[in-house]
Amino acid sequence: MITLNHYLLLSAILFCIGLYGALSKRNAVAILICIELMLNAVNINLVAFTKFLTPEVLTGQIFAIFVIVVAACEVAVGLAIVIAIYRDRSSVVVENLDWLKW
Amino acid sequence: MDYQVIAFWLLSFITLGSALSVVFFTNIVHSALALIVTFLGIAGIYLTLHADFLAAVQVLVYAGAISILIVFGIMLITRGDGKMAETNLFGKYKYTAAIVVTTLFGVISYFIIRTPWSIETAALSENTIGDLAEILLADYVIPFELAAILLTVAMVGAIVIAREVKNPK
Amino acid sequence: MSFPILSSILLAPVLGVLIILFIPEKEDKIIKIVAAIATGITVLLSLYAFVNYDQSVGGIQFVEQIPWIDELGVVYALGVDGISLPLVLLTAIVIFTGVFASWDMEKRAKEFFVFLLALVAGVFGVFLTTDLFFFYLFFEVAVIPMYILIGVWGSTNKEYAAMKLTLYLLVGSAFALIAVIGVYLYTGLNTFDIQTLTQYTYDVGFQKFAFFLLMIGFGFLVPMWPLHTWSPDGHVAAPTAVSMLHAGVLMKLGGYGLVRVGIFLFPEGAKFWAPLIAVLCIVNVVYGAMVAMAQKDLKFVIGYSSVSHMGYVLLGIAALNTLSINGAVAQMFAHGIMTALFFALVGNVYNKAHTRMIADFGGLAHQMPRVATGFVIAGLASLGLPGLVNFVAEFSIFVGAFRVYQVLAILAISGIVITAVYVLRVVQKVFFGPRNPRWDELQDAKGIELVPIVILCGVLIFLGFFPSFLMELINNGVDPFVQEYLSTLKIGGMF
Amino acid sequence: MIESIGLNYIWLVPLAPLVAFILITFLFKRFKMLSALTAIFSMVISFWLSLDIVKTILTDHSITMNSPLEKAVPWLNMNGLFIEMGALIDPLTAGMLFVVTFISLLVMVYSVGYMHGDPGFSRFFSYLALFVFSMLGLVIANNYFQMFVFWELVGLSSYLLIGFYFYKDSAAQANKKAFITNRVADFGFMIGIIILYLYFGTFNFAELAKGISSSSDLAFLTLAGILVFIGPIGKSGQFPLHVWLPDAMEGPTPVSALIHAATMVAAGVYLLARGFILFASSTTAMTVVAYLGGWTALFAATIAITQRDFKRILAFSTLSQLGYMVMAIGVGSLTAGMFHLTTHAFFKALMFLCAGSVIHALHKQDIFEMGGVFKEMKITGTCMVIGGLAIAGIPPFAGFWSKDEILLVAKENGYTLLYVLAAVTAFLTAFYMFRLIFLAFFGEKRSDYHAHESPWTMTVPLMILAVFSIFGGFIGAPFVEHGFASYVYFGEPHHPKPDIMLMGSSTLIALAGIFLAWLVYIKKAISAEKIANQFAPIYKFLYNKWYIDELYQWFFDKIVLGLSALLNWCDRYIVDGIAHSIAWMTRTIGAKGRYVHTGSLQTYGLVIFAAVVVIVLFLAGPVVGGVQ
Repeated sequence: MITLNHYLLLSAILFCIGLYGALSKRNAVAILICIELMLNAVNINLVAFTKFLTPEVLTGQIFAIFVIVVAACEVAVGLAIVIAIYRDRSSVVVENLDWLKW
Repeated sequence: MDYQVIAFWLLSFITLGSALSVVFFTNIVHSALALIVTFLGIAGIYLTLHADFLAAVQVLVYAGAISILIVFGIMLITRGDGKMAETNLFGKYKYTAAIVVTTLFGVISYFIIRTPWSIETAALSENTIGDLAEILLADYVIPFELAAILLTVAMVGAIVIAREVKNPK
Repeated sequence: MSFPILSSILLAPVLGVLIILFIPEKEDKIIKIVAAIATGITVLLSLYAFVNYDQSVGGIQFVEQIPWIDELGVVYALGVDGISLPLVLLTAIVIFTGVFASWDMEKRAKEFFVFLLALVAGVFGVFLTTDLFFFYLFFEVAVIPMYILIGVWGSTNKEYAAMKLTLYLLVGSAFALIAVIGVYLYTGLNTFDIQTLTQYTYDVGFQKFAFFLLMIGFGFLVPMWPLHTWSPDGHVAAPTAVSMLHAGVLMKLGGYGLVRVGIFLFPEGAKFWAPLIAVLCIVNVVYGAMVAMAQKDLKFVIGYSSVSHMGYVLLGIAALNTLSINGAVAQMFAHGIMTALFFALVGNVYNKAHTRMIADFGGLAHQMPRVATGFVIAGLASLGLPGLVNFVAEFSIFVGAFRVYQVLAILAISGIVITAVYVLRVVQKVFFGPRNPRWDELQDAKGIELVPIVILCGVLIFLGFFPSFLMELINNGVDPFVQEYLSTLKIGGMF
Repeated sequence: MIESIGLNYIWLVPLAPLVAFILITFLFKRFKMLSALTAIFSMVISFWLSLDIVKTILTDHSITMNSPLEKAVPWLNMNGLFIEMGALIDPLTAGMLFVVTFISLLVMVYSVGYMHGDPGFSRFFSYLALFVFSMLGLVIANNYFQMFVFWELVGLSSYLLIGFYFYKDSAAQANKKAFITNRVADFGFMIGIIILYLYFGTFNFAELAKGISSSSDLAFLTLAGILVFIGPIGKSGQFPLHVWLPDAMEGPTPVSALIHAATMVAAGVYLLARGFILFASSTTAMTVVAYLGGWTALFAATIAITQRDFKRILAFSTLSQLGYMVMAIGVGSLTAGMFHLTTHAFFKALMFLCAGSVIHALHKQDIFEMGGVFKEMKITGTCMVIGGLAIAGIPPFAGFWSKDEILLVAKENGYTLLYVLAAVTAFLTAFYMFRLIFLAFFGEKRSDYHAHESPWTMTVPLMILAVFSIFGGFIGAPFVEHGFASYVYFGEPHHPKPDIMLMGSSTLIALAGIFLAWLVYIKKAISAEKIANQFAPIYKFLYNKWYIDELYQWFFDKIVLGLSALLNWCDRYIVDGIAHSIAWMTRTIGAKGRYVHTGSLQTYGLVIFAAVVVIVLFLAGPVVGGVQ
């Protein structure tokens, strides 16, 4: 029997993979991709909660839809920023993008 | 073993495997392709959770639109200098991040397991689209509209940011 | 509800700001006239309130209350009593004369008057409100324009002075804020109304703690030694009108806060800490006066003299009896008028001579007899000459303080000797002596420049001869409280 | 109730000059003669009212020292401080009113001539009016507070008038010095009246007198008495706060006559008389007063014999005479002190006005540059001689009677040392005064000058004062029935028996002084230079006024200014230094701490999530260990 815990652990693993990628990759686009992974992990959580905890109200799914919307926006803007940075610096290696300091 | 169990394990395996590939591939294009697989796997997971509409959305938006967007992005920012295999390397936090993430996972899973969830056994309706539509267009109509505005804003914003600066002065 | 006098006092400068915002920059004459009218209205209204305050009834009058944030119990509450009314009048007079003293302001005149009026609205708010929340809010409103006014329109090291002043005042207000929040949570009455909070009985330990915070917080403002160094620097750097307002009124916020919030809410705490204040204020008086003697810049002399004079206010507060607190409030009023006069005169000289160094001057009474007369009057007020209102205030403080701290009172009285020394030295070096041809070009004050000099001298002399107008009003505000809360307690506990 | 215009309109006495002051300052400044006339007219009013008061007191015996008439209005009423402004009328007040208004009137008339052509003519009269207002307010005061207020105001007028020639550096220095010295004294005076108020709960003289007579706290009364006495030490130029008075001669000469000889400086003596019961209640306080007065008398006289400046000699002589008065009060005779105050006011004002007349004509002040002035200025010279005879104490001139009475009471009350001091002083006084007269008015011209007699506005007051200097003493002479002593007294009227021996000896002493001066400066039997050379250290010591000014100057320059510079340094570098070092610490922490901000997104993310882990573990600690 597949329980809620299974889904939650799946989502946790996926989230951690995404987080690991976001924290360790050098390519800005790769980081964006990994953030998408994390958002998807969250969505799995939400949907699983709907199924197991509140089957009569679909709030979790609604949330997931909004997350998807926001994720779409985020990717669009994020990529735009990455492109702008690339145009300026000819590089998207995040370790070099440290002009925010001091 | 019913089909659900098999489907879950299979889909989990696909999703996590491709997710790991996303992270560990050193070619950014490969990573992007693996990402599509992950998205599709997640869509499958949704189906096991009776979220048919969401699964469809997942396929359309993520596997379809966002992946394409990302691939386009990669195309725009990657130099064609033949070193594609080095476009997606790890940075200096390869090991540190691994430790942090593993600990985090330990913490999360500990709490997941310890939490006594109050499971509702009632079944979801077979077709969620109708129910979703009712909620989305009644209770959540304002957030819904706001989401539309957000999308527009994001689109305009993306165009403004990404547009080539004609005259730097 | 009758005509909202106090709200009108508060809003007149705000209205002035709004009108000035819509006047084009180059119409600076009109801007100044608007500012003068706005502040003139406050003078008239506060005079009206001053005259119509019913002393036989006493207490807080002209009350206006509008609930503001129900959840927190914040009420927009205005009202004046014998303590705040003189200070409201003081503020009105000082700002009104200050506008005239900055009549020749040409650099960004529009912004200058906008900030000046915003500042004064904050100051009025502090004196007018009877709600602790608004008290704090208005206080902060007053600080920020001050920073900009000094930083932009100042002279001599202005950025440093502006920064120093703002940081000191904000640190001070942070202490006060802790106390305010502490009181709110401690009482749990869900109100910031000072009257209500006054009647609450606090635990002695809490009183000591809260009064200590307020003492430090308001001590920054007063300024109490050794928290005083922002004030001479600030005075010196600020443009004339701001110096007037700053030394004349802003420093009084500290004394007022200490009386209205500190002593009224925490009489036991005040008793406990009073000896410390008394000792520090003697340092203020004597040390401030001695340091003033060593200054070479006219404005620094006045700046340190303010430190010295505010020491008397603290002494009055520390002695905790009716007479001494009366004296302290009166001294705040008197010092405000006197120091505003000083700064108006020095500003006048500086505008024309472009120097303030005492050594550069000499025999200025030949070229500027009116300024010299004004300066002598201000100087005499400063050294506490009878016939000027400062004397009555200081004398009350001395008599009141002598009951409690004999030795300290004697030291404080010695301050009047030292004050005489440095004031007369300055007068002699700047205004007396042979004619100095270098300054033959200087024009004496005339026309509109005379307005502040005449008004301020007039107030000093009038109230000096008829102090009962002022003192009996103050007594009316202070005495009932002292009778109820302070008379039965004994000072001390610290030493 | 006695019907008398003077008593009913007593408030007008000080207010008339105040009104004149206001009118001159705000309206008549441009019209010189109008200003002078306004001031003089106001003085005439005050003088006439004062005369009426004196007349009432002389004819109607219901107002005596022990049953004064008091009028007062509340001025300030707070919890813990009740102050009245009022008038206390008794023979003491009346006499003082008469002296002040009379001499003020004469000096004002004189000034019309003396100040003629001065650009500050109107200003001068407005200041004079202000002074007279303050002085009269002081005289009629019925309480210590009012006395203190006007005490300070006369100080202010004195400040303004000494600095009248503010363009002279010396004048600007002198008025500062005068004010500050008086401030030091007022410091003590103020503490004195504050402790009196706190002890007895009133400032009122009559109520205080009641309280003091029933009080037995001798230590307190002594302390209060001495503190209050510090006031007169400053105002009446007693040692060691006498230094301002000689310098005050920088003011115009009529001012010196009015303020720094006849009236204001005598205010200290008046205060001692007014508050006599306080001093009388403590033997210690009285002894201090008496010896300080006696010492000042001698001390100032020793300086006077070496000075060269016409006005300064007179100033030191004023100090010396004030010492007499204070001593008289100290030995217990209010009558003698006030009597001497009155006669001194006449003859000293006379001498100063003579000095003014001479200076006006010669534009010189050094007596060694004069000589033979008598030939050109007969009236002035005669008046000066009359004044000299009066101060030296030659009968029947005014000074003789009053000085004699002081000597008499000193001897009677057993102060032998003081008696000797006073006698020596009398000898010195006669000597230096006639040294002045002989050097300035007689002998040959010692420098080039053109003298001429002064205009009538100046000589008429001189002649009037000369008459008073001759006959003024008879009001208190021992053979006069119902004289001064039967009106102005403390407790019971006391008529000292005339002592012929004493009178004779003091006359002899005075004559000896005059004779010595004649020998040295006219006959030149004894060479002054030779003596000066022989006793060079002493001469220099005296000439430099015992180096007291230098001592004060040193104290001020080195100690006070040094301390102030030191404190200023402390303020800049220690108090501010601490503030700056706090700022420096903050800035340094910030400067070092900013390296934490690498700017790398991933570092931040890593830290955030690591922190999340730590915080969760930290918070979850109890839950993990405990029950679910």
